[in-house]
Amino acid sequence: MKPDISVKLCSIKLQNPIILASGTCGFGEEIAKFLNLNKVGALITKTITLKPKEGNPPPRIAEVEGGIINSIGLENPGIKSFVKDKLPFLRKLKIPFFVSISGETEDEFAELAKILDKEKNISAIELNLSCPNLKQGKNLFGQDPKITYETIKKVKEVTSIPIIAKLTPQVKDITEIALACHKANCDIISLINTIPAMVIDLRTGKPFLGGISGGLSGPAIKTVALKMVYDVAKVVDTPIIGCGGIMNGKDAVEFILAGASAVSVGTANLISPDSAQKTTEEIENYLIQRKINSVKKLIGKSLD
Amino acid sequence: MKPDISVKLCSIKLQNPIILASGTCGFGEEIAKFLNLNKVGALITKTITLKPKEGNPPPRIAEVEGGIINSIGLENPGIKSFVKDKLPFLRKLKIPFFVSISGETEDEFAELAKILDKEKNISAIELNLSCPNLKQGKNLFGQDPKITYETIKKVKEVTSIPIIAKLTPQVKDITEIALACHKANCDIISLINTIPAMVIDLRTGKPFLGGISGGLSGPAIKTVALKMVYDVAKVVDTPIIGCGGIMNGKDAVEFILAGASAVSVGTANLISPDSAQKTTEEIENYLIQRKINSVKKLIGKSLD
Amino acid sequence: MPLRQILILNNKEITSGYFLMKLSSPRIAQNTLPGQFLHIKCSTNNNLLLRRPLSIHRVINKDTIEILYKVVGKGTLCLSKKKKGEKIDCIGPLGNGFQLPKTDNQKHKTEIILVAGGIGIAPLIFLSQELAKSRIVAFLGAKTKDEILCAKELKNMNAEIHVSTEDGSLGYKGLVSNLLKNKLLTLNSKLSIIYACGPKGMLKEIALLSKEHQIPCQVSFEQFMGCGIGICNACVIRTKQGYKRVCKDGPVFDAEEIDWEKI
Amino acid sequence: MPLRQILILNNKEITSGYFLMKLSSPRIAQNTLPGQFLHIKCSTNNNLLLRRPLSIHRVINKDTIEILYKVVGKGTLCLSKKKKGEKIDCIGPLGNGFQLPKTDNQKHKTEIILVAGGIGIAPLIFLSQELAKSRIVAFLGAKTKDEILCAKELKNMNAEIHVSTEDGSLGYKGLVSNLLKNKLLTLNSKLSIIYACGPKGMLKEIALLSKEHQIPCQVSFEQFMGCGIGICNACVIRTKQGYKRVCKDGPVFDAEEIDWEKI
Ligand SMILES: Cc1cc2nc3c(=O)[nH]c(=O)nc-3n(C[C@H](O)[C@H](O)[C@H](O)COP(=O)(O)OP(=O)(O)OC[C@H]3O[C@@H](n4cnc5c(N)ncnc54)[C@H](O)[C@@H]3O)c2cc1C
Ligand SMILES: Cc1cc2nc3c(=O)[nH]c(=O)nc-3n(C[C@H](O)[C@H](O)[C@H](O)COP(=O)(O)OP(=O)(O)OC[C@H]3O[C@@H](n4cnc5c(N)ncnc54)[C@H](O)[C@@H]3O)c2cc1C
Ligand SMILES: Cc1cc2nc3c(=O)[nH]c(=O)nc-3n(C[C@H](O)[C@H](O)[C@H](O)COP(=O)(O)O)c2cc1C
Ligand SMILES: Cc1cc2nc3c(=O)[nH]c(=O)nc-3n(C[C@H](O)[C@H](O)[C@H](O)COP(=O)(O)O)c2cc1C
Ligand code: FES
Ligand code: FES
Repeated sequence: MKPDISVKLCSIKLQNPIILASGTCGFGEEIAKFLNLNKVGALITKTITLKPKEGNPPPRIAEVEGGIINSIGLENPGIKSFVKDKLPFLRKLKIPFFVSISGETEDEFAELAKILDKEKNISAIELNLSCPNLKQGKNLFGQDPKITYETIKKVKEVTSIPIIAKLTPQVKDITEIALACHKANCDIISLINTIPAMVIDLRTGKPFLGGISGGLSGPAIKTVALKMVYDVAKVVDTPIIGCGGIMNGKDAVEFILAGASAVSVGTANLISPDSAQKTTEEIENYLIQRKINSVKKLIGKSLD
Repeated sequence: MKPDISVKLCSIKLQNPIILASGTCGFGEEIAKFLNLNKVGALITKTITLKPKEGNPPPRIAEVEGGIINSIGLENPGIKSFVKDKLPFLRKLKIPFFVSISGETEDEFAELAKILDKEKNISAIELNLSCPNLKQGKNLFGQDPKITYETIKKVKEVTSIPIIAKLTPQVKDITEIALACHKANCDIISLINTIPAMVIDLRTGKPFLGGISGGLSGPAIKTVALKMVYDVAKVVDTPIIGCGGIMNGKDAVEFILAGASAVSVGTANLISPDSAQKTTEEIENYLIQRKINSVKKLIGKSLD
Repeated sequence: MPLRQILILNNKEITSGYFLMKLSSPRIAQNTLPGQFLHIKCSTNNNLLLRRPLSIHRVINKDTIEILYKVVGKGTLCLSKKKKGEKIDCIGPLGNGFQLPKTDNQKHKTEIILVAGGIGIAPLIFLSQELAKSRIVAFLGAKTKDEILCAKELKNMNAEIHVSTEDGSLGYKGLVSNLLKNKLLTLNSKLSIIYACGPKGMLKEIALLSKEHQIPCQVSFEQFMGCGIGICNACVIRTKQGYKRVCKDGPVFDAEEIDWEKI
Repeated sequence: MPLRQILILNNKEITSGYFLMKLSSPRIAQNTLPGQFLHIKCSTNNNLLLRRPLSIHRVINKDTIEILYKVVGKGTLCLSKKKKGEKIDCIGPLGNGFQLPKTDNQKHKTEIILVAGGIGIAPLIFLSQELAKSRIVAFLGAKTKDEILCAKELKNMNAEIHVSTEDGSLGYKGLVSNLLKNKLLTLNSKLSIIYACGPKGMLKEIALLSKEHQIPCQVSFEQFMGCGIGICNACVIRTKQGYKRVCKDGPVFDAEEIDWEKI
């Protein structure tokens, strides 16, 4: 008997817990040639900003021990072009998709959400809080509980679409931020984004990436992400999307045991665009082997 | 012609830039059976507390992708036994050694420093600021610029031994903390300590480590540490000891280029107690290959 | 397009540091264009997560293709150790490929100028195969004579060959772009087209020459890649319309499209 | 004590999942005690950073030793793939080893009771070699009969052998501690000593029995290790005097020393 691998994120039903992470599946079109998108749990778009962004100078990616560092710099076509050119494809999918947005101020987040609120079929909006708050110098939105709270509040005022707060690991205490999300009635918490990192090119003696530093993702960050998911699951009951270095079914199960209701995979998509499918099968096999009839039974079980 | 690989950390001269990191060389005695200690740059003792500490329940170590996670829990015999049983061996070494200390309050740090101030031959005291400040709930000393500043100030009042602040990576902005160290006239900054992380044992579904979570070290954290060293070197001129995932000479050179005047190796010692020696040779070879006559020329060169 | 585990039929070192690998894949052999590449997982080790892009070097028959590669780092080193009979995980063919003259008539009339810098020769052999109807003039540049590859193959296709080496160990001493510059003064065909592949510096010189002589020019770029299929935007280069993806919008671009100032 | 690259003379699977590896090292062969272990780097891959502790199983002659190991995870799997002629990076011999009766006379008088749970037999063969002068009674327990190892070697040393298997496929059906319990009622020597190695649960049972029967008992522990040489405090177990390091203060402890309640 096949186990039940469907899960729920607030009101959103996913046929399985595997979500394609923001920035690692574009807007779905290209990856669809390698992966049957209608078989994944959900898809999160690349982060969209108000104006188009051209991103950082290349090289934009470096390969390091157990991971990769990217400094794409949020290259994206802007919300207008997204709505016109990218949404139609996404709407045809039979799975939920979430739109990731990022603003330079709290109001910009709200403005973006307002635009998306008018569009049909968007299952959730993910706030990418790992970007600098221009009103606060170089601080990121997700580094301050108050700003996190207010950004979510402002967004929730202008839309009834469920809101996901995607948190940055570069914080003093992730539970502080998660509590702020909870207080702001955030529907879902997604964590973690990449960890700031850099590489020096020994041939030149200079930083290797065009953007000087970037974000570390992949297996190297898995245990760090897992700890943050576990810590957050202890303090809030908001559903969690776990993310960071998930390369296979076992990794995914670890995050689910730590308290995630679903997981998102990033780096794995770049390496093999069909990895979501394999990861899903591996979760299923894990459940079959252990004679567990539903993946929901594993959620947060390590916390008991 | 052999290149000059000696470096200076404030007034302390090291014959080479390789330091054995705190907690990964004990108090020198055991590792001395595998490594000629008089050939390393310096040694930092395991962190000492006022009272003996028995540490966390086992298992205390897990092996993960690109690193290890430890939850030793600062097991140590306490300052009294350290002075009586461990210092005599260290004093006989011909290299500088630094004593790492940790307190539960700022005053405890000062108290420990006062005791050490009376002892001869200690080249520097390293303040392990990655430990919880009992007056501030679960916050770590090194997570707050003010507390970092005050701890260093209080210690500097009671001793003239040079002070090293060892920073935790679990912060919003490492430069804030480094600036606080600088303002407090800290002599040397050491970074980074391990990154909080955990492993879930899939056989039991529970956290694997006795201490539930621990600190990630090894290659997986190298690029994160490097970024922090680079960022700190940009804002302060305090000499830096770079640390995190240094496994060979190339890694060490990357840290030096990023702004470190010396580096400390941790995990590498556990794997091969003589790795410091190999790393030193590799730095030398790097310099010879590139015809650079002094390692000092590399310090901070990536920042130019 | 499915992912495939592809059988290695052969993997031999043809000159120090350069390997020729024969792969069995009817799907690729029958569906690829000159200039396209495979994105290859060289190892399952986690210090080598990303795939490596390698051009289709030759289509041998309807089942078999070849790649030609230089060992420059971890990925190509791992690849060089693979044995006949093993399988490798390849995505592809990917990318847009070179634009060829459309009709046989056009092919006949066009003079094809190939410019290869070092391992840049790799995709140009497949291209020459497809342009067998045309007159081919090939400019091969490398550091030293051992790294001048595929001259024999080109000769067999009746190509006119010009060689340059930086150390002067074979042919013209100097950069292949300078050699081309000299020859362009004497070559005189109205229907020429330049296809170039090699380091960025060389491509830039070639692009300048092509502009000067008003010869259409297509260049194939190398860029460190993430996904290879257009989803991550890691592989961009500057064009006059902003950044474009080498993996999806390229690797071949019209020289005119590129913002050479900013490269 | 220097680190050494040690030559593998042989590495063969003796029964499904269990390997016997012969190593050439005069230094180790001539300087080791029963109960000591080697700390072995099984791979240079960064997902396998730490060494793995394996007991000296036998000293064959003054140049050669053997280790006996069970494949349970990545490290032992890597080890099992090593071939004769390769070298491995070993630190050791490490740890304190078993305390033996001091004089030949004592050895003669003492009845040695060995208790092995599964792969716990590994160090006990070397111990038996050293105690050839004593009467040896060995209790071997395992899940199933295929995992009862070294019975022949023990027989050759004139040991009395008792076997238990959890599935009853050989000897007593049940745990080896229960088998020992039954036998202890009949054994009756004033100068007995128990040496035990196996899973913690078994050691605890044995320790209780030894206390009850007032027989001195030494137990050898397994614990996941970091350094293996006493610097990191990763490998501790609870003793009545607080945590002690298995690698340096052990792996052999007096059963009395251990705080069995908290294990
Ligand atoms: C479309 C396309 C087609 C190609 N076709 C061919 C072909 O047919 N034959 C061929 O030989 N080559 C070809 N190449 C080039 C080939 O892809 C590279 O040589 C190969 O990927 C190198 O991989 P590697 O692991 O051996 O080297 P790497 O170890 O990856 O080193 C390659 C370069 O990557 C950079 N780099 C990456 N990460 C880091 C880091 N962390 N720190 C510092 N530097 C870093 C450096 O510049 C380094 O020199 C092609 C490239 C492209 C884009
Ligand atoms: C002194 C001593 C002597 C020994 N002598 C022998 C001997 O002679 N023969 C022999 O066969 N064995 C011996 N052992 C046991 C042997 O050391 C282990 O079986 C071996 O280290 C296992 O390594 P592995 O990589 O194969 O397994 P691993 O993959 O390391 O798994 C082993 C165990 O490690 C734990 N573990 C470690 N990290 C993690 C993690 N991240 N998540 C979950 N679990 C984890 C788990 O409990 C797991 O079951 C000895 C042990 C000691 C301490
Ligand atoms: C190339 C690349 C681009 C990314 N772009 C975004 C992005 O636009 N928005 C975002 O919220 N996260 C982005 N991320 C972060 C991922 O969504 C994910 O949080 C992170 O990579 C950790 O997961 P992983 O280890 O599975 O990759 C990006 C990651 C990568 C590797
Ligand atoms: C087993 C172990 C014990 C450690 N104990 C201490 C300690 O007592 N005090 C301290 O400041 N750092 C301690 N550290 C951190 C190291 O000094 C070092 O900062 C960290 O491991 C990162 O360096 P690495 O990647 O080279 O190991 C310990 C690290 C390990 C692995
Ligand atoms: S490599 Fe990902 S878009 Fe080109
Ligand atoms: S393993 Fe390091 S002290 Fe025992």
